[in-house]
Amino acid sequence: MFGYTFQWAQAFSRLPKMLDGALVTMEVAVLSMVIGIALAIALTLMRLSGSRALRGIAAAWVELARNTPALFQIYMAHFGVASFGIHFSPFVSLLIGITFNNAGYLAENFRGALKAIPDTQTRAGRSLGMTGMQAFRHIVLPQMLRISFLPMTNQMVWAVLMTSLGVTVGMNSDLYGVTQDLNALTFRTFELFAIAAVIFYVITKFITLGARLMAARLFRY
Amino acid sequence: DKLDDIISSGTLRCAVVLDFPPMGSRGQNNEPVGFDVDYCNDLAASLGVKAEIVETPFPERIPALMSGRVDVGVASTSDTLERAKTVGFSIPYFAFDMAVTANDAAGIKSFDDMKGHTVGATAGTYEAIALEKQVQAWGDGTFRPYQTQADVFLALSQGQIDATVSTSTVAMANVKSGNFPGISVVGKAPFNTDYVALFTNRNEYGLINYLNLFVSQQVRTGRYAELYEKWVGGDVPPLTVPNVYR
Amino acid sequence: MFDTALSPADLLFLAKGAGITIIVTAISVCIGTVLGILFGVIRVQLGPIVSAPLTFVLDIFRSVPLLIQLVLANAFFGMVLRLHLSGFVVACLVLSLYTSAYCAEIVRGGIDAVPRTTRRAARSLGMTWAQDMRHIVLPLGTRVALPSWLGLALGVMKDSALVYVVQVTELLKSTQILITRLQEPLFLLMICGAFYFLISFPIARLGGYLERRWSSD
Amino acid sequence: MIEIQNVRKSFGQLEVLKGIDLNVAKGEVVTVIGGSGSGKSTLLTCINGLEPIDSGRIVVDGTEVHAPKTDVNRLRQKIGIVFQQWNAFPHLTVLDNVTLAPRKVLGLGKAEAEAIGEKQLRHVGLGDKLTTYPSRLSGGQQQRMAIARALAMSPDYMLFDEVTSALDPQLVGEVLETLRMLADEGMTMICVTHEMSFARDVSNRVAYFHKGIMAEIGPPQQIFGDPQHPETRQFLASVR
Amino acid sequence: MIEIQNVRKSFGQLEVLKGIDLNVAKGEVVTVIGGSGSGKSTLLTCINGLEPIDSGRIVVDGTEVHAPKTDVNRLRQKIGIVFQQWNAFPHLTVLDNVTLAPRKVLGLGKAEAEAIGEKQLRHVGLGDKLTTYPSRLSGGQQQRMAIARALAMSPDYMLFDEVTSALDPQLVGEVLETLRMLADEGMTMICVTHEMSFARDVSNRVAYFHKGIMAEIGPPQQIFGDPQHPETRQFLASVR
Ligand SMILES: Nc1ncnc2c1ncn2[C@@H]1O[C@H](COP(=O)(O)OP(=O)(O)OP(=O)(O)O)[C@@H](O)[C@H]1O
Ligand SMILES: Nc1ncnc2c1ncn2[C@@H]1O[C@H](COP(=O)(O)OP(=O)(O)OP(=O)(O)O)[C@@H](O)[C@H]1O
Ligand SMILES: [Mg+2]
Ligand SMILES: [Mg+2]
Repeated sequence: MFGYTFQWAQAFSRLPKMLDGALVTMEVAVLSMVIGIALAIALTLMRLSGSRALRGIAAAWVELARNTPALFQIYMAHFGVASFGIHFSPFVSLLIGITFNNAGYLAENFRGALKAIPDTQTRAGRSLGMTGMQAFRHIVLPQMLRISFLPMTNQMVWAVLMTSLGVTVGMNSDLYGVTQDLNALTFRTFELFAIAAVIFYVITKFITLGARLMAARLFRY
Repeated sequence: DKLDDIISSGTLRCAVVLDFPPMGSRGQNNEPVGFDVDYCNDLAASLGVKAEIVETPFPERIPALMSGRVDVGVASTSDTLERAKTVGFSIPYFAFDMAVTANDAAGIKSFDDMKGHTVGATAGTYEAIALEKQVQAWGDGTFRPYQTQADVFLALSQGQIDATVSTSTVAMANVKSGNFPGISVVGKAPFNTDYVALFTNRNEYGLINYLNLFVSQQVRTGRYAELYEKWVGGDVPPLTVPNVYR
Repeated sequence: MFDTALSPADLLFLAKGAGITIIVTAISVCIGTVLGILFGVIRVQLGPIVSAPLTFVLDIFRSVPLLIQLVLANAFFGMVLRLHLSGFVVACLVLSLYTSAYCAEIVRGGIDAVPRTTRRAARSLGMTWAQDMRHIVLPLGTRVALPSWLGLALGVMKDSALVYVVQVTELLKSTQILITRLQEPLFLLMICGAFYFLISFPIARLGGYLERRWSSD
Repeated sequence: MIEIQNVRKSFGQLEVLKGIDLNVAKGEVVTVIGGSGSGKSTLLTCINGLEPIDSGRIVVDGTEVHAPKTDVNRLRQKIGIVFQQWNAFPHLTVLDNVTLAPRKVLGLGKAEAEAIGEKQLRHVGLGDKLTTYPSRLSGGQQQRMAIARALAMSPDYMLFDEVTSALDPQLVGEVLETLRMLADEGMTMICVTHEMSFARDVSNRVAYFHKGIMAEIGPPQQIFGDPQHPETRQFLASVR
Repeated sequence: MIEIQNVRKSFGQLEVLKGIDLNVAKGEVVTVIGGSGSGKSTLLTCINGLEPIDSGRIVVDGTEVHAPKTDVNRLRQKIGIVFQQWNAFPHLTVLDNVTLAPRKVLGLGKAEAEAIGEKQLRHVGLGDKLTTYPSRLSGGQQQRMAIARALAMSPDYMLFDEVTSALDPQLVGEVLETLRMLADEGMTMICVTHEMSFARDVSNRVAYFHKGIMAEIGPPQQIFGDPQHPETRQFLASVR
């Protein structure tokens, strides 16, 4: 029934290259999560702060990140800001785009998580002589991260999937970029992208599994 | 066969790349224009059918054909052997020389000056594949493939990349357009002439045969030279490869 | 900097792109929701073990980049099956299944949120399974599911930016086309972003509002 | 008439009903007492076909409940059941809670269903709560609403499963009063309860369940005055 | 010494403290009783500066709590407080709950902080729960942990806000025992409580709050034996 001859062997011979690409994909995803979480915490604090300006900046960030496509954000990070003479390499542009997106979504999650932590926790910390910052850092934050753990896992999966958008800003070392380059050489579109899909699937499964193991270790209470 | 199908359906659907001036681009009202567009219209006229231009980015040309979304590719496609394993090519209908275009600020004066710089080209094209190989051979500098020719020149004029290799026609057209201040064509790239061909399904011999004759007729009737003058200008490049048949 | 060559015709061109974005989204969300409800109900009804194959397939749609799904579907229908599908159809097809995979999860959550005992009470009154679903589970589950569903619809709207790979000229692609001609990337991108924001923000706010309202009772 | 013949039922390994035999005649009130986990609730849900059984048979007015060809939805219309947890439909008003099934299952018109619903709600003392939402009702009122909801289907039998045990003590009385009223009106009822005085005063027969077995059944005077089985004695001593 | 001088405090329209005067000397145990909403909790949170006051002053060991230049974090180190709701930090083990503040606020090393923490936990009878998480503790154990946590900062004063009222009756005793022990050791304490026998047995003075006013204060024998105010009499009658 197929009017197409599959040439899997030819596609499989490129597997090592694709696995190298998968490493770059992971690198971008992990970095974007680490920085994204840090930024999201900062955004959360800004949204709680007394300063109108800080609250406004944080709110604008969160709304922009959540209400425009990730592809748009990445494209903007590369071609948009270049209008100001600021140039980022494709890697950095992609990283900025995904991180911006991660931080926005996570900040919204953190806000929800904070609601679930009673005020009395902060009060208890403050009455032991902790500063507001200490109480946040040692008492609120760990609980917030626990409540947000599942959404963070999902975000991590999305970060991995979003790396595929790097090609639009000239990225060709990540898994999608490598696959596309190989496709240009050989035109074995179906086989190559099917292999890439499987690699992506395996990566996301590793992440969810890893997250589960990590949660079991981290959150024993 | 397909040739009959096209004639009886009354429409010829051509895959054309529309961010590849002067071969294909968009006019004032965002309508398709360019050498390839006219070429497709001529082909349709010769078949006595209506032409339909289907915009396809470079990486999507072959899938568009394979998926039956287009009948013929008139899309500046290099006729490599690797690709001929998948699709059927006509004889060349156009030939490109490769030119180096650089951002004036980068101080690049020739192909070899590109060594050590960040350079780019359109992903999936003949020149991109060749240039990436060259950058690897130099062992210095960075290569960036962009999704479209437009993104390459945008990046070049923004200074995100210092130079690009593209077909000389594209380079001239873009520099002349005035859309990209601060870039100029600085020389030729020492790549082989890039012969591009029409393509269709590998097993459609009747149609391929027709395409071959059509290309030949375009040259014989002077239409090829006419279109060349209209869209590119200057010396008309020969479409025959010296010292071999076809 | 905003001294622009953008003409009314170009704005119309962008608006047309936005229209395509909305149409692709609307079709995909409609079909995806119907399928999602179907898949979600099947999963709840059959239990985790029997429905494992379905769960696995749906999981794939959530674990592979949409870009790859689109490229693969395009290659599969076209190159392998040689079906003559337009890019628009492929885009809607893939996005519909993609939506249904997420929607099935939401539906499952909504059904699980209806207490078993309440459903038992309905069945004891002689209601059929379908009547129970229609009159008890649907209204109660919707309160739980609707905010997430709105979020999903918006997500699909944003993800539809990727259908450019199958030659559908939606909003972002239209912007890129104009950038090619006008060479004002920042300005055009800002207009594009504003379009997205205008579509998305009110609906996102509505979702937040519903969530707050319904979670309080 | 409800006829239960040698019914057995297991959940996985656990045998919950180990051969139950019980006939309940028209107009009779049978109270079921017994320790937690003895299978009382399970028996009730088997009677109206919410749970399948492993062997034996249950026949209601000549229809075998678990026969494959039986239309259980039809059958359930004549067997009302009220559970321990108030299972109000939270998205419907009190009146709509009561009229939903008559309209959708019996196919009554809105006006007709509402007339019936109002009558039943008045009957259980909720005539002034028609347009209220269940969340505004007390637990006792919710239970009475659940009873009215079941009655609105004009059932021939009513099954009650510890309808008072999730209630605050001061609300128990009003619900028991409603049950008593139903019994006086001649409704055929099986009541699982921990309220011994209710069992004594209202029922024609009391059945004592112990670990899936109906250890003893008889008139209340006998069961409470002269229990035959040592377990019955022990159980009665513990609840008193 | 804690000196409270004419303290007033409102939440919006509601005046919660209407001019309170109270001195608590070193080593004294003052019990505060009074109806719900009379301002007892508010007073305690004002003393350690968790709430601002509207007028008057509170001076602890010569430092005015609400003066702008006062380092409240410093001050709070010497005023321990334990609330009605167990505020265990759920993500930390019992020992970490207790050592967190010594390490982060006092800057002690891990070993030193743990030595102190262990000592205090042993003191309140939780020496065997060090590596447990609070969710595994009973309410009474959580309250004792909270006390140990406050004690680990070596406070000079301890404030207790109805530390037993959210506990099951059988757990109240163990917590009161701990308070009694602290009082015996000479800790200066203000205890808000509803446990009259504790107030009578342990405290040097008992203060009765009524609607934001300290209606009466005196030795327990006088307050319980011969209350001067009609409200005090009424309140004592109602709680007995
Ligand atoms: N759906 C179920 N799946 C598995 N086990 C069940 C299920 N329903 C009931 N059981 C078990 O069957 C046994 C009998 O339960 P049942 O509810 O009939 O007891 P009961 O006599 O009503 O007790 P109680 O007085 O506590 O309501 C119990 O051990 C219970 O755990
Ligand atoms: N943060 C706050 N905002 C507004 N009102 C408050 C706040 N905290 C307390 N109140 C109000 O102040 C009044 C006194 O409260 P407080 O907690 O001091 O009373 P209490 O004597 O401790 O009562 P209880 O015995 O119930 O604990 C109450 O009416 C209470 O509602
Ligand atoms: Mg039961
Ligand atoms: Mg209080």
